[in-house]
Amino acid sequence: MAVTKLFGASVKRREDPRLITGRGNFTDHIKLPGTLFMALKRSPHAHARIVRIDASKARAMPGVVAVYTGQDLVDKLAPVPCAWLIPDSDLKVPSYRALAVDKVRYVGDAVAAVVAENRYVAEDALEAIDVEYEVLPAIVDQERATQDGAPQLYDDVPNNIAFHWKLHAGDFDSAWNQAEVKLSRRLINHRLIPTAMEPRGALAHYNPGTGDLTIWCTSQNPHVHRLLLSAVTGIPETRIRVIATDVGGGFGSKIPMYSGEMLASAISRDLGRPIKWFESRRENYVATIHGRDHIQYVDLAATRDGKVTGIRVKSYANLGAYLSTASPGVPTWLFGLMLSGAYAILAVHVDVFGVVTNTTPTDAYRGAGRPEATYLLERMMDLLARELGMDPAEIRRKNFIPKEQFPYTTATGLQYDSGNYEATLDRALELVNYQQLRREQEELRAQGRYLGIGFSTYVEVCGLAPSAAAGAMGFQGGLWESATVRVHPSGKVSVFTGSNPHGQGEETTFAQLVADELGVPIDDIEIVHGDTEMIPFGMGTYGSRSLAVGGTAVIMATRKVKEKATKIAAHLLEVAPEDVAFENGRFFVKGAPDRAKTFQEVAGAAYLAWSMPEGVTPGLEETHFHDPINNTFPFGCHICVVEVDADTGKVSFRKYVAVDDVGNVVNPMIVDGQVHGGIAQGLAQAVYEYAAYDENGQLLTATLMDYAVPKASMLPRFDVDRTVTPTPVNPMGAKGAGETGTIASTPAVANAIIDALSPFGIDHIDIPLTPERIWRAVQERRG
Amino acid sequence: MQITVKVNGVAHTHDVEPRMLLVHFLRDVLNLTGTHIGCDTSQCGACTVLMNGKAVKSCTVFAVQADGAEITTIEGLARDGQLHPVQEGFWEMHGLQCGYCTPGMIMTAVDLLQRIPNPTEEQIRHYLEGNLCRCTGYHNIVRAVQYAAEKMRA
Amino acid sequence: MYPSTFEYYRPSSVSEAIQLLSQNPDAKLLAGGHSLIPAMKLRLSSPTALIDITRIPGLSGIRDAGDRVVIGATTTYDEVMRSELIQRTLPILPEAIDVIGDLQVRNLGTIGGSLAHADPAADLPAVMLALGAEFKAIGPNGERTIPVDQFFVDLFTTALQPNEILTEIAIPKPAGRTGMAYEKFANPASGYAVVGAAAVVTLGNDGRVSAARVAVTGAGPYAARRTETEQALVGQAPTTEVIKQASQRASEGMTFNSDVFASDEYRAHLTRVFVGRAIAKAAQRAQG
Amino acid sequence: MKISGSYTIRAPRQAVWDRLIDPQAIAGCLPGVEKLNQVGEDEYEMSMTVGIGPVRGTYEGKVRLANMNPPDEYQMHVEGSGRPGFVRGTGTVRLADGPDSTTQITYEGDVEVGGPVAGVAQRMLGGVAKRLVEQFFSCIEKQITGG
Repeated sequence: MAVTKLFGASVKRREDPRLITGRGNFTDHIKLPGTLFMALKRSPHAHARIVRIDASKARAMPGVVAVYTGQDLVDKLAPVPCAWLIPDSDLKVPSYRALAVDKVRYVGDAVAAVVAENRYVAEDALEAIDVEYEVLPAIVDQERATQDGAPQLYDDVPNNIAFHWKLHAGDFDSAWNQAEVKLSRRLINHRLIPTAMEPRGALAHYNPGTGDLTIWCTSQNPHVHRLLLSAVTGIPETRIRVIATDVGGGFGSKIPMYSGEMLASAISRDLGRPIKWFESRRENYVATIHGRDHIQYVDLAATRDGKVTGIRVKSYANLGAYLSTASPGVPTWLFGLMLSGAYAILAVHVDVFGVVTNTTPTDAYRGAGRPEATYLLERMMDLLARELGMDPAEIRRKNFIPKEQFPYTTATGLQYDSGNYEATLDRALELVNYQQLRREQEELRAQGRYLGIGFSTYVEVCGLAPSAAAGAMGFQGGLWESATVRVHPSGKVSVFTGSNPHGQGEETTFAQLVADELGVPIDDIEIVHGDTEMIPFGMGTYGSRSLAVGGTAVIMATRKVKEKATKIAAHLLEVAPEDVAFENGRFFVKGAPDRAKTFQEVAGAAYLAWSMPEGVTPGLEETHFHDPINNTFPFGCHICVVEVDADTGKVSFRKYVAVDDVGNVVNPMIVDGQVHGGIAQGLAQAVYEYAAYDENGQLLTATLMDYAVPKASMLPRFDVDRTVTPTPVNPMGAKGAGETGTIASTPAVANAIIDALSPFGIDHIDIPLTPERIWRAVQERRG
Repeated sequence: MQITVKVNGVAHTHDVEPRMLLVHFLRDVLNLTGTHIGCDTSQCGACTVLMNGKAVKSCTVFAVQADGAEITTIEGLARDGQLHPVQEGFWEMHGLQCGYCTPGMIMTAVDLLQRIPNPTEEQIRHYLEGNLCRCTGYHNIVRAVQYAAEKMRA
Repeated sequence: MYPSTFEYYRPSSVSEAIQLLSQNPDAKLLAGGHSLIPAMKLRLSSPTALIDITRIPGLSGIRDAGDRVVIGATTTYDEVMRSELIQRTLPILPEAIDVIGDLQVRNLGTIGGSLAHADPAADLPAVMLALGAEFKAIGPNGERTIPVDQFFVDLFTTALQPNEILTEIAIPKPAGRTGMAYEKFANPASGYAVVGAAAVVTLGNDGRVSAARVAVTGAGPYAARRTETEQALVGQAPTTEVIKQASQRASEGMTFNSDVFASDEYRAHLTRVFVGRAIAKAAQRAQG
Repeated sequence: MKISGSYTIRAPRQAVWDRLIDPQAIAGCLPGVEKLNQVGEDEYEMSMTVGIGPVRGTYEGKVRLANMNPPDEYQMHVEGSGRPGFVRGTGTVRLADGPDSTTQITYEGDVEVGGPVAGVAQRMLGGVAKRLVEQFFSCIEKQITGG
């Protein structure tokens, strides 16, 4: 691969001018004449039978156009689909209606939709709808939900177990029997709320004359939404256009299909008017997916010199009240496959129970499954180090897969593409000045101050692929990506990508790739995304896959363009194509660089088509669907340094060092930004954020007044650095950077805090490590 | 009730319901959609505008309260096609990703720099507490404000 | 996000406002609105009328009244913080206001609004208790002065009558060697005080504490003085040990709030810790 | 939400008991009771207006007394809903003789608060519940002692 001028450059983002001047195209900015506003009446009860819905008062209000209940839509809207049907797990997918019909199963379950002339009136009308419920006992805890006598959500999901997924790789039983050291723990990986700053919403416009549905919505994957909307409404895909240009963050929460988009579409068709729906933050908190929420039982087998020989995990994953679009795959494949992490662990046994409870459905949240695996493993590594009196850095070094062994096939069957784990650890130790820090830790302890140093040496699977693997895992879609490169007669280029960035900066990164490939100015390149009418089918942006998969599709399509352009250039230069070279946007005859045509001249010629080489069609446009041969596996080492105030339990951050290896980097500025944001979210899980329910299923952290999304003052500055181990999986050698920070940081922070508390004999506290939890643990030890 | 509000230098007179929030007045009546809504409890600051020169959350002000006031929104910050130094800082330092919190973040930073032309990192972080960003971890937002501070002092 | 309908009034005098209050029993006064409007947006509060008192002349501003500083009720946090007079004479106010809400809240939120609202976790009630402020209220029967010690009656409840308006807060200027400090443990999400402790400590010529006022907020149903602690300080030299002993008594006789973030037991502990820290800082400042 | 506490009333146990199961007495001591109708044995429908700070609302609901064991103990089931949300709960009230012909009341219960108020007023719900219970007992005490 030719490394040319823009690959590796921190090009300023082309998205920014519109976003810093208030001219972004977010969904709620779109206005259509005659639009009605929809608001959803949601259940305040976690589990109840709907006895009666009286909407007569609401219907009679001035400005109210219609009120729909679940019953009204049974024939007009199919249930919300589940698209990850994991095999061999006795999976049960209960019916999930956009508006609940007989029963509500979580606080926030929608029971009626109001449509009115403006938002204020719609809200007024919600209050006028009278719903009579027969309240049923609720169950929130997924482990207790599986026990006999627990309230049952569905008749056809006995013991609330929607699936039991197994992955038994290697011989754990012998590892356990022969282990010199055995560690067993119950770990909680608590529930989080994604909190994209832009809540979800949609503007659906059905034209009864043409039968076309156009829907602007907050989507990470417009084509997937088009497919699913077609499935639930019965409107053919060819008649649906989904547009999601600027999307205000997603973190996984804008992947699934939800009731709001479905209802807006169905009701627009019913009334023949545009319907806008936008959720409030409170709705976002109760009715947009949550993430994580595992109860994990872990057994770790090791030798006395610190070599891990096997790991066994039994996990109860809380799926919430219904199975969201990708939910079964998250706590199973995306979790279980990664349980040996960066280490050569030969026996991995995983059993996952997917459990339905009276809570908001869970699904993919930044990292999705991999943070749950990494936290578990990195916490256990620290516990093992403690048990053996080893340095946490050294126990990791001891267990790393050596760099000579790549590509490396894990016990769970993944093939790690490339890696040099020790290099990231070494670099991080150097950056943090480890030996000095340990000395300082000793000194401070003598003064009654508690400094802690925490490690996380993670590896992540991203660039999820290939499609055949997706099929084997039961994912109801492919994992490829598409791109069309359209060269216009002037030589300017439009690139249509199936990826759909919502903050990741692909309009810039992809343009850098194309500019390099074609040797044209970056300003001549337009990246188009987020409109199903303009783009071949695309899979969207999630799972740190856009560059590795979507970027590759762009490069491949560009190369096809180049190939055709070379033929045209050769024809114009009257030489054979083999005799033409292409450099810096010029086609020239090898050995005679003055005999040349610019890329723009060739583009013009392709459209004039006055004289084309034989067998070459006019125009200059190519499409490529790229299905990668493998996933990519970024890795790295994060070290967090904290000080804990033992009197109050308050944690302050001293330093945060991240050394990641995401392969080659197209735009370092953007990658750094991804890492920063990722760290912030993972750090927040360790100390600030948690979704708390009471035992009746009421969400106690239902607003930003109780759910602590970190503010600027609550985060440290991040020292980020990189090593570079390219992946052989794609022509860029790039791996993926969207989730590394989140995956790595939660255990790094937790390990730092536990390390700080080690003088008290504390070796574990479940996350989130809130001040009170820390204070209590210290109190208990102080007696 | 009839109100007159000067927004980005232009006086607008409209009849509004008393319950209409300033942010809805800006977005829905004046079509200035650069001011965003990110929460309903006045925490996130996405809706921040300048009212009589001070940063306020336009979701926590009724339009009638702004009667007679001068409002600057993100659309009115750049002058004569020239980005405000804070806008420039956000672009230069990659202070935004999805861009949803950005208008509010920028408006707050403008108020901050009016008060403290040379803020420390700690002051920047403190003064931005009323604005949540979910993408950047604030690292580059701090650098963006530092960039702007330096530029404005020059 | 979409409040219910209400009538909006913008009186130009206090007496007009009082008349409107009397005519509209479900009305609410609107000053900065930063407690009220969020509740209205969620329809937790749906008053039939709002009486906007922010444009009444004379209700806002800060003046030097000799031995006291007088702050008009609709003066914003920001104005108080930036007042040179306040910074010089009552530095605990800027210190406390700096950790209230956020910049935007401080720009619009008013001193009187916050005090009349009496949120159990608001910062200023504790500060006013420690400063020994006096509140002037005007109602249909004229005006009266309410000492701060009688003002905070209960959760969201003050000594104000439904048709009375808080107009002024008068704060005595500290005498002699006085130090003051506000120490807060903020809820990471809301920014409200989980526990906030305010201390105003005056030292005599002998270096011993001649007067002390200590109050906490956030911990219990309403902001309250910690008189046992104060008594334990007066007459003593403010040594680490004395402060420790005194702050241990800060949780005596209190009922503590409990929520998902902090239990009552933890709040009681934090109360002792933060009272101790506020006193230590105040004493140190008094010592100059 | 679990709530529990105790309260001492300066009156003998039987007198306290009589008041605590008397619907008129109960209605008189709950804030803003606008109506109270008996709809069954020891079961009443009521409507009350409660305002705590900015959160003010009218709640329609039912109160049912059960497992009455005079004058020692009874159970109370409450459910009510209004604009800000709903409340459902079951509690046990126990009476014991205290010193100097006082009555020691202990109560414990489990209250579910749902709807908008639950998500928003989280930090104050515990305090509010306790406050309402104390106000109620203090009012009952005043009714008996005429104080």
